[in-house]
Amino acid sequence: MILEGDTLIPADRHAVWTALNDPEVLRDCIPGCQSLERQSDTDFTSSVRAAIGPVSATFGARITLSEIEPDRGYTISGEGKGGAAGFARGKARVDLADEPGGTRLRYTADVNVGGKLAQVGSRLIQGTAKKLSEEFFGRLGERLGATPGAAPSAPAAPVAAGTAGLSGRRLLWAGAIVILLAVIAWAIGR
Amino acid sequence: MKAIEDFTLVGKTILRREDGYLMRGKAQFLDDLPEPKGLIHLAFVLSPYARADILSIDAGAAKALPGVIDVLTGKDFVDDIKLFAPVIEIGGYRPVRRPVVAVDRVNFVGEYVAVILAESPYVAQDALDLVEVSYDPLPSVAGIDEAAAPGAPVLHDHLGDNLIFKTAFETEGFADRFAEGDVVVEEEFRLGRVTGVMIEPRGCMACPDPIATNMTLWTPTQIPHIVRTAIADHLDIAESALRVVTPAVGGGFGTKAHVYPDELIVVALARRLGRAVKWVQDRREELLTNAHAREHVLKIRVAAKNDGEIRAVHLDVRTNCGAYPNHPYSPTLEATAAVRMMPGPYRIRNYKYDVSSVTTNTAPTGAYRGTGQPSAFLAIEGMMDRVGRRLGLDPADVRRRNTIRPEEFPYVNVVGVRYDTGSYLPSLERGLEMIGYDAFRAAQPEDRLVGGKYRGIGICNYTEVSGTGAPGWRVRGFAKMPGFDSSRVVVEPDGKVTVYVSQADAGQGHYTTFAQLAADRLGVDWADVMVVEGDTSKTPYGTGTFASRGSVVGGGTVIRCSEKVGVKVRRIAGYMLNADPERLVMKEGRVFDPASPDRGLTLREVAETAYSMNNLGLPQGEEHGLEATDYYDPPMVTMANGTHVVQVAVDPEDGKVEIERYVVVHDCGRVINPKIVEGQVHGATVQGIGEALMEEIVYDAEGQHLNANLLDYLLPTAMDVPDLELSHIETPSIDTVGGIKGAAEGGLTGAVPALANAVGDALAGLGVNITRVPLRPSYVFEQIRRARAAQEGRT
Amino acid sequence: MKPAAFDYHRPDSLEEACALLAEHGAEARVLAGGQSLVPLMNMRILSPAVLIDINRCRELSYLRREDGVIACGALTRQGEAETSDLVAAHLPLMAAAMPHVGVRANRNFGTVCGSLAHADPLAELPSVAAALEARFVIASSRGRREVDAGEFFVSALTNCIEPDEMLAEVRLPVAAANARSAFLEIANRAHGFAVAGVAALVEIDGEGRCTRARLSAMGAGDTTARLAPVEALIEGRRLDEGLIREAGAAATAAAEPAQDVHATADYRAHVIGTLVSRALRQMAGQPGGAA
Amino acid sequence: MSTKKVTVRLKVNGKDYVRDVEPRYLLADFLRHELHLTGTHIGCEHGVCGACTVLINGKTGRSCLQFAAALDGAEITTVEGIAGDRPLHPVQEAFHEAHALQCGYCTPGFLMTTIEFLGQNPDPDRDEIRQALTNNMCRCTGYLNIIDAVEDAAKRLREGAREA
Repeated sequence: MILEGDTLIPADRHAVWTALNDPEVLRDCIPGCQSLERQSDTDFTSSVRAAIGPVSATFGARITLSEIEPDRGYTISGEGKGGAAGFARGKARVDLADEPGGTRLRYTADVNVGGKLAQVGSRLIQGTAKKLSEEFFGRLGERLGATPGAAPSAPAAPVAAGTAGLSGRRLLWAGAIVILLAVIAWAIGR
Repeated sequence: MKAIEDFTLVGKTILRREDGYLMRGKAQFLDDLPEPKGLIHLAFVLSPYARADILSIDAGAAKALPGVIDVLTGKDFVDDIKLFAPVIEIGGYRPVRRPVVAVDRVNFVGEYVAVILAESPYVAQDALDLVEVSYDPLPSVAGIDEAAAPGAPVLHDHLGDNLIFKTAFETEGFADRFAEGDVVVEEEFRLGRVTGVMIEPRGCMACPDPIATNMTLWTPTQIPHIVRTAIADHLDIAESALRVVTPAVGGGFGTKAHVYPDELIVVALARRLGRAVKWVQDRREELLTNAHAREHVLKIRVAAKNDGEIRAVHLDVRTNCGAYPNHPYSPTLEATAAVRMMPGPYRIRNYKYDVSSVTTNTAPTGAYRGTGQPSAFLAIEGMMDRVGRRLGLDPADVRRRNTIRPEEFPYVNVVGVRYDTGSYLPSLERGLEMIGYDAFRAAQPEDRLVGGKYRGIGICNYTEVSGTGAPGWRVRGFAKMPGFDSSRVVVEPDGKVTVYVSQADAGQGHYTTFAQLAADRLGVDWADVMVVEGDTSKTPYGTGTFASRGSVVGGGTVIRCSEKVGVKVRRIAGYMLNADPERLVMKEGRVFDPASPDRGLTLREVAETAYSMNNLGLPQGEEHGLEATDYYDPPMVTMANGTHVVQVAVDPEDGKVEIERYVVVHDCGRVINPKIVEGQVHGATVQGIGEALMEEIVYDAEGQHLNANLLDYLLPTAMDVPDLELSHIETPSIDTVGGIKGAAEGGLTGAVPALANAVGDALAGLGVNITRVPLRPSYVFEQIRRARAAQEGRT
Repeated sequence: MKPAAFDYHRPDSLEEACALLAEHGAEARVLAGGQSLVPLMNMRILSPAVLIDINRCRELSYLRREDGVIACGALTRQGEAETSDLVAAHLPLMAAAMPHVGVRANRNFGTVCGSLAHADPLAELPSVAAALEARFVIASSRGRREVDAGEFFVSALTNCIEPDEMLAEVRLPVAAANARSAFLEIANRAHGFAVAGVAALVEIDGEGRCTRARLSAMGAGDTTARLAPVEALIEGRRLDEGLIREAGAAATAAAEPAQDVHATADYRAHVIGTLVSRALRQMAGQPGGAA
Repeated sequence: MSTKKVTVRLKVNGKDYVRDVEPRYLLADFLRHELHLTGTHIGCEHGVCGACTVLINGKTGRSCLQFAAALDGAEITTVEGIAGDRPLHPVQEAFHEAHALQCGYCTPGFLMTTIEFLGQNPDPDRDEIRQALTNNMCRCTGYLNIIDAVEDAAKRLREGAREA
């Protein structure tokens, strides 16, 4: 499934970029994140406690950054395996652009949920990404809004925006990173 | 074939003897069988990936679980199960063989990756969660177009691409004949992927049996003899040492007419471990791994004269094989059925077809009720409407113009199939009359909008292939498909009758209808005839129950065999009565000369003589016993026919299709038991309604199966079914024994095109072109919206 | 397809149930009717370590009228609500929705509160509760709290109940004398597994004006929520055909549905508009108020 | 999580049974494998198809969605209890005469649904019957003969009630 969307973050581009590469910021913003550690310049491991629908569990995931263009964007890939429940993996391109009031974050994610989850869990998967991404961008916005040097007086709430989707119509708007984490969480948390 | 004129019980509704034990809960389906001591329960680890390399399998934790006996992987079966493949000998087919449990590589979601052996089903499921398989996912391909595209991931390296089957046919001078058309109409049709969804999923149980045979396999299959041969071939077991038994079978629909890897696995394990081994499929596995069907793309070009005459047809059929060829049919089954059936009831003399099948990272496809025929008729019946619309002719008239008339029978069609008899035109006319076609058309406004809904009528005039004999299978390359079926009819010492048939009932009522046939021929009470089938150790060899062959071939052999025994009965009775055997008749359990009906014998008295239970002795040269065996190889095929005419209303506000009237005219030749035929028509038609309106297995582009459950794969409920207006025409075959034609699939074959055409007719005023099934509201609505937008754009 | 093992507890009272929840928290699930929970357990989408079976907590099985609301306990079966005179008389919207909830065998055991707690945005009862402005009484050993639907339904299959809490009661305001209601849904077959639906309630004054409108749509988004723009549009106005169409368009515009194997997002949005228009038309034609 | 067994007492078809089973043991499995009442069939194990439908304290329920342990003390009627070894029940007779079953796998569930339904609605019309039959799925019959059978069974039961 291809997910696309964008959001306005009330902070300047460099601040957003720094945040997106700061394990501590990410850990604070990812709902339920218990640890997020940088293994190398481009590799992270993460442990997240997530409640997705009726499912709640702690899961581990591997996240890799590539095609890095400082202050402009990167490609983030994640993979989580849930044994008998299936798997989730995905890849998202995140791009940053200046805009009055802050920085526009655009993402295109290709998320692949497989195995039992895809076969019997379609109802459960729906909406999860949106919920978690709202939380993620809400927190990111709050945090950056409070950071010195960030664009002042912009609303801290996440900004809905996405227009394109599978059907070409407001399918989902969600943050690529969190979508990846959400589906990975889903795969593990049974 | 000499027609039988003196049927007495044939044609009468006899209520089924099976019902009592089924309704009391006494029937034994696979999972109802008493469990042998030491039974091992299996569960399969299924691949979550459409295509991946298996890097490692760690079963340590699973094996440590109390109650787990072992965990085996593909490599553990390499030595005792040969690579699994059907035997197909037809030009253009390229063989692919597969391990029964994946070795190193998986090719579809649901493929078996490891096998859990446990003391209970619950523990087996617990162990599934503990097996850690490490995969390296590979690029995959799910759709026909994608698999055929250059650069697509190739499933089977030795093929070089994904094309597993391709063949073509063309009549002489086709291009010239095609050019004679005044108009050329083209269309591309698509059918969604569906499957049988028997309410009883599959399963199997192998029991080592050192005394009788070496091994008994209980499996709810439609083809016990073919299963036995396949297992013997792949496991190096003597066929004499393997007994395949079908317990009560909870629906088959063709889905259970395959040989599946698990059937080989349970036998191999039971042999290796010396313990009984059982596996019961759950609904998710049923939807993931049983043979799927359809997912066809049909491109059709028709050249027609201005008066509606179809001058020539070019049909290109592409099908999705799935990851591996199914056993025993391979992907050629639906593909060749579609192209061979397309001419249907029509006088099509100039024909060209191309047919192909590609491998994809999806479950193997195979047989399902209607096999190829709903596709063929969706195409040709869809073209009848389109030719009509193009030429300004009534679609019914286009059909009339091209339908084979009663005086043209017997008729050999363009691909060499003989239509011995049929009611193609009368059936069409009756269907149209029953629904009030002319009045409907006269009242139908040009925009077809009545009371806020678009209303239309759809027609499908179809032929139904049935009772395929050995030549019919051979011509399509099925080298190991016997084609014949067989029976043994025994008059027991007490004069009661046992009939052993090579078939396997899955709810069709054989225990009643075959008794009815034997009783009819032997002149006994049908209740005195017992029927035994679905057991390779009890019945002679045969093909099984699928492709509308039960009544034609099974029924035919029971008639023939009963008559053979009857000859011996009369011979012995003639000797006992000192009468000419030729003059004797068998009636009401007695054998007598009609000239002196009082002077006769009971069948029991004759049987006692045959079994040496009196002092009368036998005539010179006569053997003891009173039985016969018969192997009946029917004609290449026998064509039944029928017509569905459906009136629908389409709501433009929500895209829902409502069936307002549903007329079925059905001709399956000689009817054995009308109520049972009616049941077949109902059941098949409703499966057709499902296929046309709601059922579809959905894979995403990566080959993930998105609806392996019954909330997301929708079956019709009682509320989706209109009352059918059903009429029978009885045009007996002159080629088959008893004049019987098959009855099981026409309902489905008729329903899918009729419904698509009805929706197409209803929306024709809008310019909507309906070219695919299923017609879910979401899809129909979208077509209406686009057409309305286009109309507004024009005005 | 068999459930994983769990520790089983069968409290006799709400207090005991809450004590068990306090002890086991997120490891535990509450079993009432089991019609949503057990399928997930059989498929092992969900494998709770502890199951707290409240079927013996008889005190939780009730439907009673209390100051303008019908109070429905955690153990009240859907089938009981379906045949309840209280529901028929005072909650016509819920009565209209009940036959659409699963099938008879599901309703015989499935509870009203269980379906609400399952929080499926494609299910009937959450939308009914949202349209009725129900209050959700959530109990734990720490005490009781009451929330509205907006707070209760968090997202798809997610409610606001904390791990040590359970939904003890739902309080459904009785319909006013001049209230009219309609429940409509659409599925890919005649019955079962809706693609979209609408629960609607309006009050109409002597002038034929809609004085209060409460609508909630199934399948309109990833959570159960009211169609606020539609309500705002029609309140204070007469329900004529022009307004009814406008309301349908507003519902379509407000919906943010998802695509799945059953329907496109576009279709869902449009059919929600269609259903809103049909519901309003149906209510405009109902007896009870001045038309 | 434990696999510790608990004691379950159930009255099934009028007979008392006591068994020790794991709490996770489904009623369907309990009936089929502990009591060997295999007339109750398993079709989907997620509550949709209705093959496993039994009467639990007089009401139809999915035995695949019930834990036997949780039903301790309940009264269950399975298909084996409808007529026992006596002649067929009027509902069964009606099914037989209408040819309302083919493979018969789903039939026990349909019989349970029909018995409950006609108990609540002794004189239903065809639309009401269709609605009631959504409780179960059949893949063989196309439902039409089942609808006929329920209509006929209603008549038989009404006539039986008049005679009694």
